[in-house]
Amino acid sequence: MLEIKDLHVHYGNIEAVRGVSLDVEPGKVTLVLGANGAGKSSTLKAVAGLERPVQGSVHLNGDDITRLAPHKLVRRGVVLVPEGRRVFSPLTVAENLRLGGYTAPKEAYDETLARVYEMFPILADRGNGAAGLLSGGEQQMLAFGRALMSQPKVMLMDEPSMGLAPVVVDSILAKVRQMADSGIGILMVEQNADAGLDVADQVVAIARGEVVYSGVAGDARSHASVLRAFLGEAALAEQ
Amino acid sequence: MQDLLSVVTLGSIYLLFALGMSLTWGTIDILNFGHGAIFMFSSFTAYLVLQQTELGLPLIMLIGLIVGALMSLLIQVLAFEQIIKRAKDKRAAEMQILIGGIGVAIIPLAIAQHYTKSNPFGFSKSTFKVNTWTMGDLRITNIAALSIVVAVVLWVSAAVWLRRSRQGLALRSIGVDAETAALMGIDRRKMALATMAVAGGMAGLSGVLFTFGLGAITPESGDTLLVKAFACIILGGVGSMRGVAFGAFFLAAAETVVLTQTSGSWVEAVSFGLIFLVLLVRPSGVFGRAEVRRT
Amino acid sequence: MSAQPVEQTTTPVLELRDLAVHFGGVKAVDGISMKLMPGLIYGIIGPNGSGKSTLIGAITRLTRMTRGELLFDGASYEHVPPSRLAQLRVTRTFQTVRLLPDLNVRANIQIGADARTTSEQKAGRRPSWFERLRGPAASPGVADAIRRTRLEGFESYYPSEMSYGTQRRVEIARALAMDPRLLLLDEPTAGMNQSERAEISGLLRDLREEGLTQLLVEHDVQMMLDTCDYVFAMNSGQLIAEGEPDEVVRNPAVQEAYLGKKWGKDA
Amino acid sequence: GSHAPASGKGLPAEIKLVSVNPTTGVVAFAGASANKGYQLAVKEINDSGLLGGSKIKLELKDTKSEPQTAASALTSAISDRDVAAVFGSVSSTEAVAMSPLAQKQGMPIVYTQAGSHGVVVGDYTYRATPLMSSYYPIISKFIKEQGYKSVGLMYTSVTPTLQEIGEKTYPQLAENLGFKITKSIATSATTQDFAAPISQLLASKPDVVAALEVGASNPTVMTQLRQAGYEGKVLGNSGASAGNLKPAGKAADGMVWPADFNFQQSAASSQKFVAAYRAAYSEDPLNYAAEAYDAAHFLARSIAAAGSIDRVAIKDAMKKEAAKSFDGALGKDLKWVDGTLQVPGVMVEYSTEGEKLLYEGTGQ
Amino acid sequence: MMSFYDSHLVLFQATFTGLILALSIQVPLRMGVFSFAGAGSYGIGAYLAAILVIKQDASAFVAIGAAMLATAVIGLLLGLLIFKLNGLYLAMATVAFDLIIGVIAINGGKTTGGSTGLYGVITDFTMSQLFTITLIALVLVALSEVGRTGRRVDAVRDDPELASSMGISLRRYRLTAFVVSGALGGLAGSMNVLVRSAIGPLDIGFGLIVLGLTMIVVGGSRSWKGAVIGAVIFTWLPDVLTAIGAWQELVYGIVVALAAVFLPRGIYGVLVDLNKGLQRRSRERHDPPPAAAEEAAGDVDPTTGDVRELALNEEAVP
Ligand SMILES: Nc1ncnc2c1ncn2[C@@H]1O[C@H](COP(=O)(O)OP(=O)(O)OP(=O)(O)O)[C@@H](O)[C@H]1O
Ligand SMILES: Nc1ncnc2c1ncn2[C@@H]1O[C@H](COP(=O)(O)OP(=O)(O)OP(=O)(O)O)[C@@H](O)[C@H]1O
Ligand SMILES: [Mg+2]
Ligand SMILES: [Mg+2]
Repeated sequence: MLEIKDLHVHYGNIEAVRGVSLDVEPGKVTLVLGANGAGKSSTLKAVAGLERPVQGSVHLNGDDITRLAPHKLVRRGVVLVPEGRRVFSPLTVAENLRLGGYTAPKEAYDETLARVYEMFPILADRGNGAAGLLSGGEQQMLAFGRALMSQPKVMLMDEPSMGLAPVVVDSILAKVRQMADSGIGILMVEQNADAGLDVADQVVAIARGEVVYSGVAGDARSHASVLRAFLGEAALAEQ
Repeated sequence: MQDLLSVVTLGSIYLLFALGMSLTWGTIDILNFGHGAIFMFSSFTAYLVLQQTELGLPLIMLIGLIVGALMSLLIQVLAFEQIIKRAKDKRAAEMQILIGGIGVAIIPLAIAQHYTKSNPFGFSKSTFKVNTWTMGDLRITNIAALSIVVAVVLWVSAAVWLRRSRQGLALRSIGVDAETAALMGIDRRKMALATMAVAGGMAGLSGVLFTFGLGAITPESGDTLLVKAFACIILGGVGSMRGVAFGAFFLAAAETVVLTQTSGSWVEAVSFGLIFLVLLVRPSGVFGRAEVRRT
Repeated sequence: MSAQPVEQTTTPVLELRDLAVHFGGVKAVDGISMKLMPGLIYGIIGPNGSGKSTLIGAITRLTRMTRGELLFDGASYEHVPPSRLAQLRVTRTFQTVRLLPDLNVRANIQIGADARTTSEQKAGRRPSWFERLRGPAASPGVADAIRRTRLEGFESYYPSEMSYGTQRRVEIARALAMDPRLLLLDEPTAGMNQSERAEISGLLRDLREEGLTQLLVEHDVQMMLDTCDYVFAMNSGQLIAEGEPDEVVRNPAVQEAYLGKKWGKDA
Repeated sequence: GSHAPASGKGLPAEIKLVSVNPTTGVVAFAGASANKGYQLAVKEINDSGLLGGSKIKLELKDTKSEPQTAASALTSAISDRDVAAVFGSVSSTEAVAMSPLAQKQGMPIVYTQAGSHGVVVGDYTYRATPLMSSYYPIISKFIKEQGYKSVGLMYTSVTPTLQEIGEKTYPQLAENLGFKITKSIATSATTQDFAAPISQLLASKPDVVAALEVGASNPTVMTQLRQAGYEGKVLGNSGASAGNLKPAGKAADGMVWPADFNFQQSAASSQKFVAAYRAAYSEDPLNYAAEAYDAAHFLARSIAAAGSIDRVAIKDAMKKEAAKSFDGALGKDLKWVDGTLQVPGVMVEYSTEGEKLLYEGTGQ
Repeated sequence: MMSFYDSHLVLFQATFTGLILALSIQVPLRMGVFSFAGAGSYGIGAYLAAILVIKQDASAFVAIGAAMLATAVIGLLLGLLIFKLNGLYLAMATVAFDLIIGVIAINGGKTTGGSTGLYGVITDFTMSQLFTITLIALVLVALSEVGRTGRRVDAVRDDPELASSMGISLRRYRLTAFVVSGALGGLAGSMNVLVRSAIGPLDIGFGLIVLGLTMIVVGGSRSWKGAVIGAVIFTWLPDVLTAIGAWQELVYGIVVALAAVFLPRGIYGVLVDLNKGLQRRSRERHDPPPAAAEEAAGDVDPTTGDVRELALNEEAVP
């Protein structure tokens, strides 16, 4: 279980995250919602070790992992799918996937790879092509597939569905659910709140770096403020 | 024939020197302009040690290797790591590293110049004697043969390791995007240090072999080689192991041909002119891959 | 919503005839023809990798096309360099945010306005060399673009200090500052939430009222339905359907290739 | 204080001279050695009372082997009215940068070594070192004695001096002595490995090899010549002296070259200098020191004759002084021709034990 | 007593010519063109001016003008050949160009004076002329850094593709970079030979590239101010360091390395960052926090202004 307590992230004198606390439980999907600039990505980056939080703590199964270097966190099973894809452009698609599995145990490697290819056949087709030449959505698939390769225990995902066609969003979110069901803890930032809520267990809404709502996913849908803030007026009308 | 042998010998020295530079540049994106100083100073250290005691070839090579690796590590920790930590973006870091390397290189150079008063130094005190083997018309010294073997072995192992091994791949990913590489679980610092050490070791080794082969070098020898190595790597295509070997032997051949067939004072004009022409035809070097870009 | 006025006598703003872009074996765009009439919003949907971004790249001449014809206002321009397109006031946003890291938000947007001044110069008065060097002191277009994309307060921020979604707004603002006649938008709202998208959609519709022709690529079907007058659906580099948005969404081929369960079951 | 005349002749108590020479950088070895010669001479002059009660104060300025620094140091010396004259740099490139300044602004300057054109450009500029091409022909005797009928020639085009020897002096010698140049190869500044040109040279089967390379390249040339199987003598140049050949060890034995000075040369005035030098520094003097020593004495005599530190007066005195011949460290009966000193020269052979004097030139 | 100015005249001169040389590298670099051709142009300019003065008795201005014209044209031709190259590949091609110029100088026989070079280039070129010309060049370069041109140059460097879609002709800008760099290099070289009166192959070697690059990187490569700072530092530093004596080179190296390490964007960059920091601070004091704008975008209930309150109210769904 990943526990984030009173996390603060500052960039110079910009306070991007101001005391965020939330839990990620194995087998559960925690969905983070929030407007542009609310501090979602900053929270995830701080957990993954890419930004140093100025205050607060992160615990993994009771161990303090605050401010641990990113590569050490990966070895403990905490993996981040970063915002904006960040594939290794000049390397081939296959090499990107191999890097995803850099720390993973070798036994399950081939099996995982096969599953990734099954999920995104285009990645198999383009295995020897440079990752940077893929289309935006294909790169997003690669980023997701790459994270799967590491066989994580806790997965942090920053907008995994960005730029993906609706069918693919469905399959990715289904996969997320499936992973959660297999015991992985998932912390997911997702702007496509509507689809995200379908697979989430917990919902946390962040505004201006603070948690403004947190509750069970089912309740969130029936909560007017959340609806209005993150699903738009249309969602209210629909109800 | 004898000329061909000269080309191979000279080319393998260029290769040995350029290999380390190419390794750090092509993988972790560090174009180390202190490489020439490492080369020279390793040899210089061996020379200083030889003033105290007599040593054979293996020990001298070991000294070169260790001093080179240590210097390279030191530069990485004290200069390059700090630059990367502070730089705003990758391109700015590249420039700073370039200049930082040039600055750092002045330090060992000044020390060596101070002690030698810029006179050449060599290993005449070594117990190892350079012999010449004759096969028919061909003559080759044992040290030239050794240089060729060392260069080829190191080159092949570096190339294979980079292409095939897990760490090789990890190393290349660091050069592309160090932060994301860390997110893959790669310890970028350790990998970078290891690479720098290996590259420095190669520079040190080539310094020692080069000094043996020529009888003597001067403190400024490293600088001359630096420009040539830069040319070799660019010519072959940055990041390509085949490329650096091609570049090294191409340059050696061009120089030898010019030096022996025409007036030697045109050597640079012709060899760099050739490089210029090759670049017009292959803008990313002979074996280099074009930058991956799309809209 | 108005249907595609096929037999209209007005010349289309943009016309593509049998456009193709191949990368070695990959046929990213493979024979596409379309006409964009003035003052309408056109949408393109299609699975990932179906060639949407490549199509926009070809239209803006940044991607080399393999064959076909491009016409703007009835004049063909397939040999015009990309930089000259700005003079025709064709502009675009990019799928991945492209802001200049060393310029603040205002200056980044001003880049767009700068392009406009060149096109105005071509049209008429020759400015003094000093004016050309300095550019207009403060373009009204910039303030307007900032207001419309709700970037007030961010003017002096640098791209690295802003969140992803905010950066996307700057991308849109820069395009608006050029005062375009044809605007091509490649997933402008990726990384924004529903209400933010609705807002951008509103902005695009306002622009249409002002007569701006737009070509919009988006994966958010709801937004396409709300925004577009006419939608093209692509798959594997080819058009598989076109028509009014709800019509296209109901097309079985589109549903299978592209739409997920939500839209699929609506049909 | 220092302006008060110490003697009736109008000389100040302290006469300021500046040596603008490289003591760091690539030509530091020559500059440093020259400075030793200047210091030795200044001490002698001050002790001798040549300048009455006045004493020379020598200031050393490092050029770092850079022309610009050299020019800069000279400018500041020129603008210091207390400076009577300057000892110019041993390096040609630096000297060429200094001469126009000295000439234009009227600063008496005496160089050593700097053997290119553009150094002696007018009546303020002198060079107390013969051009190598002027004494190099004493090698003729050696070539004749050894009976060489053909020479394989390798020279660098980097320094004007060696380029001239390679391109003018040797062809001239070949014509005069009737030997053949089997092959003539130019090398460049960045040539570090001489294996290829050497194998070409040897392939042309000359009786003897001539290698005219800059100082630091000499050990490599000797090493690689021996590796290529060449056992004979090598005709070189004085750049090989000053310990440059040491790293080549035994391989360097048998290199011979004409020099303007060798500490074993017989002239009494030379031996007097060598003794003084040994006493001062406990080592044998190099040619740079000898040249500097003669330059300093020449300048001191001129200042004494001028009887003032007025630069124009010194210039005029130098002109008169240069019309006379003198005995100095470089030999006896030395003459100036067009502002450059002429010497008979000596022939030297290197061996691991030390440099051996083969014979001395007789002058023209 | 000698005046400081007189005794350091050479350094003042070197500061100006060094500055122009640095600019000849800075201008293309700022456009993302990694060209060191300025150093080669410096050589061409210097030799050409020297030849004109010695052989044709040309006046200083004619020599400078002719040198600049020639190097600008050569810059254009070189640019036409290689403007498609990128990054360090381009750098290599221009280094090759520079080295070839050096070799030509050595092998030019009488025309270039071989390894001796040319000397006795004496004209009536004065310090105030040198100063004026440098100032004019500097102002022109400075103007290219502000306003529209400045932004466009930034765009060409940071994102060529974006630039061309914003109506900027890459080809034109890059070629201009070559021409301007050539002209500046030629200017620096010709002025240098006029004040120094001599030029040789060793004066135009690889060292020029290193010097120019060090000046702009340590000074700050994005602004002419950086080049000025760099030119002053690296012209005067060696002179200051002579005081140290034997180890001055060592200290020089340490200074360069420290500057590279601790001043990520040059000395000028540090000043800019300080300024940005101040801006940010004042921004936070005076402007409404931008988060407010975002909040509006996030559609917060206008009556309460805060999502949290709504959440606490457990407002029922209508
Ligand atoms: N490197 C940085 N330097 C300065 N400020 C930053 C930096 N990164 C983020 N910020 C600021 O921190 C705040 C939070 O940014 P963050 O990226 O976490 O937002 P977000 O919730 O992920 O938004 P989005 O949905 O747009 O991705 C924003 O106001 C942004 O301007
Ligand atoms: N330069 C290139 N070289 C090789 N293949 C390319 C190149 N550019 C695009 N492709 C391929 O062409 C196809 C179309 O890409 P494009 O980016 O146009 O897709 P898209 O429709 O925009 O997808 P997405 O919705 O994911 O952004 C993809 O399969 C992509 O991998
Ligand atoms: Mg974010
Ligand atoms: Mg796309």
